[in-house]
Amino acid sequence: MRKVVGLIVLPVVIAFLVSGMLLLIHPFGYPDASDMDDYIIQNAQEETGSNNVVTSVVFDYRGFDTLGEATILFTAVTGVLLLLRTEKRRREGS
Amino acid sequence: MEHIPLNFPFLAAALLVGISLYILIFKKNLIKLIMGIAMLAAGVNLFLVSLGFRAGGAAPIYTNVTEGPMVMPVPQALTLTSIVINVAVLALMLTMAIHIYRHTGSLDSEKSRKMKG
Amino acid sequence: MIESPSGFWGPVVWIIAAIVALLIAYFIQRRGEKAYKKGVQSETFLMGNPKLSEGETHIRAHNIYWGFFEGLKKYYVPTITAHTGIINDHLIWLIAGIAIVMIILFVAGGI
Amino acid sequence: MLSKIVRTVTNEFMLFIVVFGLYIIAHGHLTPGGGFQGGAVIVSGVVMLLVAFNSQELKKTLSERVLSIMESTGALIFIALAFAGIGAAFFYNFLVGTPILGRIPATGPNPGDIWTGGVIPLMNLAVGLKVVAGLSAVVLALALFSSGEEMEE
Amino acid sequence: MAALITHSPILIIAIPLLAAFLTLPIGRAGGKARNVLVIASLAFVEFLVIILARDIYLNGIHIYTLGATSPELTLPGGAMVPIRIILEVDAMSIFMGIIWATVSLAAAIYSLSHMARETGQNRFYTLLLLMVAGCFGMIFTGDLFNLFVFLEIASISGAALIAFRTRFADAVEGGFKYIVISAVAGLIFLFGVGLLYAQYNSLNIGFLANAMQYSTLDIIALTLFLMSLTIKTGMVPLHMWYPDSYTVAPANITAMLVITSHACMYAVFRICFSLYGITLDATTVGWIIVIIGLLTMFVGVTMAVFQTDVMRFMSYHAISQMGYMWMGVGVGLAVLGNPEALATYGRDAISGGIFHILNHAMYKPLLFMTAGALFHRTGTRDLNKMGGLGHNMKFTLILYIIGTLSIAGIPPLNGFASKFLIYESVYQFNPVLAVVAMLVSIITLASFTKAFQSAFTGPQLPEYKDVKEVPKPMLIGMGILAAGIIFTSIFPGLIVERIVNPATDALINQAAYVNGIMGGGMP
Repeated sequence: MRKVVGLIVLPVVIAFLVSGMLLLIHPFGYPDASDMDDYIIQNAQEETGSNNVVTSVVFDYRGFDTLGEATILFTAVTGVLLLLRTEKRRREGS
Repeated sequence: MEHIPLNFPFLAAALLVGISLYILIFKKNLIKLIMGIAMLAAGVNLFLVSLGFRAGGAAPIYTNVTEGPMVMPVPQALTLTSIVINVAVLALMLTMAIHIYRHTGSLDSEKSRKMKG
Repeated sequence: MIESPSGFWGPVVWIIAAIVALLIAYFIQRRGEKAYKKGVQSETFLMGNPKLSEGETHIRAHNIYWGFFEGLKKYYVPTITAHTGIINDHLIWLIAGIAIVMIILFVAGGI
Repeated sequence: MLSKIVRTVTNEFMLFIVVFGLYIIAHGHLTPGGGFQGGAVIVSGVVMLLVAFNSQELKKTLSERVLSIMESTGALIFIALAFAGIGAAFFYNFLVGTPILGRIPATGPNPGDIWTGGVIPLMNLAVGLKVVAGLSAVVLALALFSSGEEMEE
Repeated sequence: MAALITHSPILIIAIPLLAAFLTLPIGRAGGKARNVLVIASLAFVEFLVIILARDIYLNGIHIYTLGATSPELTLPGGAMVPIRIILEVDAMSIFMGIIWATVSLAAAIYSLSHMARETGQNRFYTLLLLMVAGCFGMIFTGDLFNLFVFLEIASISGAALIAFRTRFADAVEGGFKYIVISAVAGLIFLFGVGLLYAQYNSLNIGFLANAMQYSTLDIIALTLFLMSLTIKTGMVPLHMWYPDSYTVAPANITAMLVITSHACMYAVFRICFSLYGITLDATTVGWIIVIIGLLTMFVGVTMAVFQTDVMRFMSYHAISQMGYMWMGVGVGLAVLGNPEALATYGRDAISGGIFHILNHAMYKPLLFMTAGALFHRTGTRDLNKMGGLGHNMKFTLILYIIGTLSIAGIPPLNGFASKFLIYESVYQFNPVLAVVAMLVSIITLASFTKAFQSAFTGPQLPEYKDVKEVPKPMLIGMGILAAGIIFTSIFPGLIVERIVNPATDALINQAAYVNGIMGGGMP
């Protein structure tokens, strides 16, 4: 059952993705629109004082994403340490 | 049609996604499943980062760069974020897989499940 | 008070109506049998068999709506079978959903 | 625990790895790199230590409690820097144009100046601290747990 | 005060984050200090949400540009594109925000004693606060990639919390299922974001809505968005992981996870109405949502009837209730292109669906919490093993009855008010839908009667002779939600008029949402 459904469904999704990637999207290296990125490339040095435009995007223009990203790392570390804790109750219970 | 040969990075991203979907459906080992998710992440990241490429562009860093077009910086930032997110997710998934193995003695998604219905 | 295309809903109105209805029911109930004796009617009577202990008279959850389940077996058996609880199957449904919705949207969009 | 040669070489290499990682963190606003990348480089050194020595040995110097507090500190510095700009808006780069780290480089290609970028270098350091502490804690915890070692609450 | 209102969108997200980072260091000092910190920060967030809500209902959409020289400056000089991340809080967002602030406060108070016997509490509260922040971020953001980031924060913290009781094998299994589904859904969502970025070079919802062409790539992206977000809300047939995960989590976390799935539902609405809006093939998408909503309702409730695990039983009911919201909003979406039908019944249908979110967000966490109270005292989730608990747990019994009557749509409780709106408006769209919805409501009542009968009534069982009422903080947590239910029941008109209808209008009025971003160039 799983194999049959999977083999019917998977080609459909892959066909959509591949055709989209080959025929519909802009040619590789020639983006359709680049207003936001052009603005950032031109103004990043002036506005943030950073030579590395990617860093200025990461920490200034989209700094909130980076805060979220750092939070995710924090979440995962907390989660891992939480799950790997020793549960004292387990031994008392059994 | 003339731009088909140029789109290989996108095609590669789509194929990576496709392969990882195959893994997610057919591989029952939980570690393989986690590897499938890592691969899906790789596909998506490849797609994102190749969106920003401009033909002949240099890296968007002004330190000692030669004059000329620069590739788009935002997709690179997005990819960086996405990579870190995936590291976090993978760490948590592996932890849970270890626990599942401790409890059930199996990493098979069919044998290790307790709940159904 | 909520207005809707064909009526309205006001909880205060409803509560007043419910109180009136309860009062009417109470008056009807008061006109009933005067010689009611407490205790005898509510005793368990099991055809003369010995009375069960307290824990045994409690109907457990699994037995409730057993007939409903039995009657709809044709619906329930395949539905429960579909809930395998295997993570791969959950992901198959997702990918199948993507495929189906994509096809529907493309057909409807006329592309 | 691996052989003495491996341990010695690891110890020696650790210094270089840490220095390289710190360089990548500190120059995040001038050259490719940043807090995450540099942090990952340093964590690779920690993983190397973990392979060369074993997890119990490493636990004596790097306890999870310390790592956990280091990570919280990094996160707090980061969010405090973001909060500090709230006079204009959250995440406002309030140090640009001020004497501290606030120099503005010449527009266009230039050799690079370390005292630029406003809060960006500081954020890089905070994130670097956080990544080092966080990922080391994860790696260490997984290693300890797999070897059946008790973990502190 | 004015500055507080201006900055409140970001403070609502950042204060739980700050508190989460502080929880571990402070928790080392002592449990009391940590509990005070958690409750105080959540109470402060609740306060901020309320003042922000008041401002939004008076002055309209609230924009916050992160890192700009002024929060209202969405388009910096010379640019026609929003460069920075923008938080856009309109009536719909703040509607979800009010729900989330209240429920998370109630859940945190509840967990003070529900979790008192567990180890690892510092990290538990850290993750709880992170989940609060993540969900607020999802609700308030006006940026697609930011939405993805916060979706992941909510997912990861949620997964770790589901697996909190690692001593049970099924808890870890539930957490694993949740994180796998979330990770795959998140990555698929990100692929869709990439497709939109490729065409329009922006990530801002308002800007994208303005530029939207509904090209073929946009359709693919829409599908990816829809499916990746609906799997997280537990829409049939993508619901199968949902009961597995929600059953095993601690009850207070399940209560919060319900709202997390509502936040994903909010994201779907945001994408359908605000991002695609007028360009969307609304009839097709609306009908897809309606039909899946119908399935969700029916399959959810029929699967719930025979469950004997009390949390699992309620999880299936949560799925089933989601169907009502999908159906209400789906009907509204299906007639979005038809102003006449929209005015006669479409708007009411959306209002009903959104009102049902509010009601469901109060009674379902309440019911999950009463199930948690049963687990707290009996140590089992199995209804077969329970009985006669009503003798000793009178307050829990009363709260359970309030929740049950509300979920079953018995007048005069609030569940009826929203279902009434949905039935009436959906009936005009297609009578069959309303009939099925009523049938589902009846089965809901029947199955909750079963749980009531087997857990609370009957003779006092010998093994539960010494069961006591749950501690006060748990009762307070549940009481907050019960009070909300009773308030909404008595004043449904007020709630619909003041809170729900503005949210509905904010969804329908795409132009106002776009204008919030694109009109904010020169302050």
